[in-house]
Amino acid sequence: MELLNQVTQFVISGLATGSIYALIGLSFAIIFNSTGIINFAQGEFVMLGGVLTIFSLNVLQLPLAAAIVVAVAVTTVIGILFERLAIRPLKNATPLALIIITIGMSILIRGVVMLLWGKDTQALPAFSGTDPITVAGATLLPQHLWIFGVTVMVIVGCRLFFNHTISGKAMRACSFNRRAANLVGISVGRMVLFSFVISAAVGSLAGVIIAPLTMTAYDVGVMLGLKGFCAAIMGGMGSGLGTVLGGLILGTLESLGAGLISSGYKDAIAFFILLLILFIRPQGLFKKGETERV
Amino acid sequence: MKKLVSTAFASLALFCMSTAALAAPPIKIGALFAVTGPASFLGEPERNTAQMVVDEINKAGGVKGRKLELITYDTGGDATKAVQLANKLVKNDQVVAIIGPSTTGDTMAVIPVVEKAQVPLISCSAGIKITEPVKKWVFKTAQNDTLAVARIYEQLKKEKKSKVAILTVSDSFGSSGREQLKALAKHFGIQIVSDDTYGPKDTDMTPQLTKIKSAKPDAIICWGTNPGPAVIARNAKQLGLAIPLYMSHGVSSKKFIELAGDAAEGIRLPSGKVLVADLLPKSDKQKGSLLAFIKDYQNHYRAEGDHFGGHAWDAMMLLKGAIERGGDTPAGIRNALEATRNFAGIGGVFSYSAKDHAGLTKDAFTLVEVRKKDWVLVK
Amino acid sequence: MRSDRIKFIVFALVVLLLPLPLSGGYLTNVLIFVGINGVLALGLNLLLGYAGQISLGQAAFFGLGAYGSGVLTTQFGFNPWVAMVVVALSVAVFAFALGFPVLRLKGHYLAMATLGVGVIANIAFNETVDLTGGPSGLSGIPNLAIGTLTFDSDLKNYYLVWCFALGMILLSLNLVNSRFGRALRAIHDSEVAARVMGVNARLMKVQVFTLSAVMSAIMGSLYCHVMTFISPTSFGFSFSVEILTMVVIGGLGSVYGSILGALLLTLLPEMLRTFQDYDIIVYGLLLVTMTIYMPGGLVEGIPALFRLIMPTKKGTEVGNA
Amino acid sequence: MLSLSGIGKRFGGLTALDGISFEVGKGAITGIIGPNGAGKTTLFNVATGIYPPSCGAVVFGGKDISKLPPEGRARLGLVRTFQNIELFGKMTVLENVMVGLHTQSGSGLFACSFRMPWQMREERRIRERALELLEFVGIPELADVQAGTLSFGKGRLLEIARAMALEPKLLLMDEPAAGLNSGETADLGDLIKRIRDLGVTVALVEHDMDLVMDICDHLVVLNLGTMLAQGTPREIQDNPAVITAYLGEE
Repeated sequence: MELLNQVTQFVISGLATGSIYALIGLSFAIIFNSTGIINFAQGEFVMLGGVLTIFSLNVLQLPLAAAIVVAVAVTTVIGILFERLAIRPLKNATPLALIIITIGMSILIRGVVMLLWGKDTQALPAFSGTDPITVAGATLLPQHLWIFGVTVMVIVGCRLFFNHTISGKAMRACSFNRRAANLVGISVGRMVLFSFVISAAVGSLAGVIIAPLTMTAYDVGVMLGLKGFCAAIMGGMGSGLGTVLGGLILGTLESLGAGLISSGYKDAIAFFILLLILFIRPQGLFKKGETERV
Repeated sequence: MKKLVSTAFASLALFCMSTAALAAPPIKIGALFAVTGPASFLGEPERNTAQMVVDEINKAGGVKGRKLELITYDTGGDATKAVQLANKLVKNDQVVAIIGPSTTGDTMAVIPVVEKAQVPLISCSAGIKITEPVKKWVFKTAQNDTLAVARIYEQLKKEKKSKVAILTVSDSFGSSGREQLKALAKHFGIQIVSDDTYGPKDTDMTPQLTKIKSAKPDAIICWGTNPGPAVIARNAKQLGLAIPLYMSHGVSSKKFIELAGDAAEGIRLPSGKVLVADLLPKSDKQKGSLLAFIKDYQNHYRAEGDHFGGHAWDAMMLLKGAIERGGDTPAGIRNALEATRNFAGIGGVFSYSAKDHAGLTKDAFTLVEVRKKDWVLVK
Repeated sequence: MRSDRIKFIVFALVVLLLPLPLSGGYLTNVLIFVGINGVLALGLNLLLGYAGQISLGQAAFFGLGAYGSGVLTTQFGFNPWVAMVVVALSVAVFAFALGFPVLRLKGHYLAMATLGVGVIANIAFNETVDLTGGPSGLSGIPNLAIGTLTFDSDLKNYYLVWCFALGMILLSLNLVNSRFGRALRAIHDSEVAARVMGVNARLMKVQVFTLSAVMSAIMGSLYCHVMTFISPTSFGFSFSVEILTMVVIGGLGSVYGSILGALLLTLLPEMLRTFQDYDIIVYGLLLVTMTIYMPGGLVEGIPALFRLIMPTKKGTEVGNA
Repeated sequence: MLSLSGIGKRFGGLTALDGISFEVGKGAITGIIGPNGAGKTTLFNVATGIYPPSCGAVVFGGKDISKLPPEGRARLGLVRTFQNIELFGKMTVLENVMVGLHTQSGSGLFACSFRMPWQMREERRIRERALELLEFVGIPELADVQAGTLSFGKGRLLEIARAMALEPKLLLMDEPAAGLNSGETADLGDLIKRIRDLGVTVALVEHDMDLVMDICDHLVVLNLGTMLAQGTPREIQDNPAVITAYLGEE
């Protein structure tokens, strides 16, 4: 009974952390799908969301809701600048060059934030208090419900956008075949920009809602970005349910690993299982195999 | 061409002589701090403090009429860089002494460099390995983790609590704490019923705490630096843990209370006296130094001087004393440092000797508790 | 062929004479690390620039070499040279076995898997406290020695490291201009066509992966004996990324490019120190602008820059006409 | 030489090949023809091991090679060229042929990096052999040109030289005349005949009927993934099914 209670807590905690990874994973997948870029600066969008909210709240003295809007909006603008200044000038860039560029941008963004707001960790007050909620013998915080809620909202939003709007369909078309998309009159450049906008918005939103739980500082983006990347890979780099499941699995694995096996090795356990998954299913957990055309 | 070179040399020599005539050249002191990177919470206040102390000393006319020049480099908490920069200080800048580095890892990495170059080093990091065994040229100001651990265990013993769970961060600060927690447990009759770690960037520690809960300890001791312990405090509250929670001196600043919020209430930790300087009795030897440090820091940086900045304050002041007594050569400074007795600084009262280059006793720590978002002394 | 040899000899002479004007100063020390980083970048370049396979876990093999040598010499009393050989062989076996499942993956999946290997290795360095000293590091590692000659000064270590580096550069140059190197480049261009030409692509990829791992491990061994202290933070994900950056900035598929990249990225923090706290921003900016304006890396970018600054006579004549 | 029996290949729900069986006779030139989408290239991909067949067996020189990877088949002497020319564009023309000589040499990682004497000898030998092969196809002057800059016609010749480097027993050519002008096509026909005269069996997929009729000894006709007919060019020309399904289109 004791063990069962414990495991429930592990799973619930894992799902909560996992949905954070899922959200970040989604923002990875959105850019990857329309551009083929693995954006190593994705974690910085997440960091910006948190840091900018705290700045708007504490320094600009805005109410919480307005602070969040400001933070997401500013991050989105940074996403646009990012695409215009660092991605667009490259013609025929190799994926590797793009990786290095995004690494450079991530260092740059981190550096600017560090100089502007210092290195201290800061906390955002919880949206709806900190009184724990008991679920099946395990406890959760109200903030976790916000995270679950926003994750579901973003998935539904993405699904509606990509399946039912012209822009969304155009972006999907780009991900299948850029040249063909261009031929039928889709401006690929604009779709790339669009993907950065959406991805920056989703990433920063993730940063905002997790800041009350995990706190934030100029350097939180690296680790969160890495975990989000894992989630996206596990889900086969799709911008849908696969990535979300990938994130939830990663979170749960970590939590179970920490609780039942060894807290020191929990990340190693998660990565080990990830490797096994990749070895058995090289195209990710939730993607059908493809035959290479010659 | 030849003529040009010789004229240049002559004028250079003349220039040197003339400046020497005007004033003695400043005494160069090197500093290595992890101003950026994961240990920047140590490096930044340390650098600020060291610069502040040097400015104050120079304003007051320097040491024996000579100004001090502080050359600070940022190691980023990276051992490779620390070694390169220590070499730079010794070989290019030709400093007479080095203060720092901020972390035990960086310090251990640069020890071979300073030992070989025969330049005294006053480390601002806590690891016990730094001064045990004693190295001829290496001193330190940060209190040994052993002392902090002993302070907590003493209190537990007094309250007749014997079963503890430890939760330490998996970096050099946490692992050093974990080592000492385990090593000293027997001596104090403490039994460690659960031994867990967490990563420095982890965002949720409920799995570890859930596991700890089932081990039913009398107290939980957490060894880490911000933000981990704040997350743990919040997670403990979320899980409704009614077990006393002890933190390390790694979070002994107001920042921790700010981050942990309500969850910080009732948490205890060993701290240097800087946190509770105004609560100290007048008889306390350190009170003067503490108040001076806090006032200066407030004036310079409009921020609260902390415990870590204190390490650099102690290092600079010890160095100043050594230069006054031993002169401006590395060997002279080293010998004078080793002869330092009863220097009341921020971290404690230092008495170095040939057998002890750490110089502190466990009185360096006081146990404090968070009550109503402020610190109170635990009696 | 001959010009390649002359190029190498000139390079080797520069390397061997370079410390003389520096007279054992601090730059000598930095150049030791340029040598180590250069070989690490070279190893990755063989894998990435020639065979076209990415790895984000190079720091793991570097760390295995360092910890292998460090632990064997301090805890088990091995002779450092014996330890180096034992470690290099063990890493070879490990990388070879690991290579088969890992190199079946492609593109970002391969990136992820190698990253995972790196993370797991780093956690292992951290957690096996009894062996490695954990996060507080492993100290007291002896210097290397030949007879009575102990490599305990910067100058001696410079020559030690660069002798290894020059040897590995020479071997790499031989390799890329041989049957093996041609097959690797063929795999990079078109794996299907290479296989149809009878190239066992999978085996060759695993072999070059192993080679790059062994090169990294040997550098790790040297690193630990030069530093005499190691801690896990030196072998993390960020260092893997730094090696990757050296390769790309230097020039993919160029042996000397890797050394140039390592030189630039190792010296850059030194040069940027004048910017003080702003160095991180300048560093990021440089990375971005260099990738945008020098897509072929330094090996192609520097000559292009020269042509831009000093246009050839022909160019001006045409301009006048 | 090469015998296909009951080859089937499906991509998802699409059946690209359905029960193809035929033999490629030793020493002859076999032509495989059929309209677009007949499955000719897919058949080559299955025969050379790029795709595994969904069913059926590939037997080469009396040995079942269905499970062998492409490099293994190449080593046995089953070599191909590609419809779109798959050259190693960043390498020189000579180096491309030298990659083709991969199976004719054996120096490994160790020998190559230490420049062992036997490796140096071998390197010289394959360099000379590669030049001979360039001579054979008639482009020796292009040896040091980067392969990616070649014209389509020259690229085709290089691809053939590279394939010949493997000393094939059977050479499969996927639309060798595609993209060539009539003069180049005529030269290609001669080249293929010269290859046959060296004792190499040739099978080609081709749309250029003049070329096919000129050089092939035997024809196989595919349509919509099934085999329609096979026989001598004359027989095929007279086959009513073929005329309606294929030649009739033109």
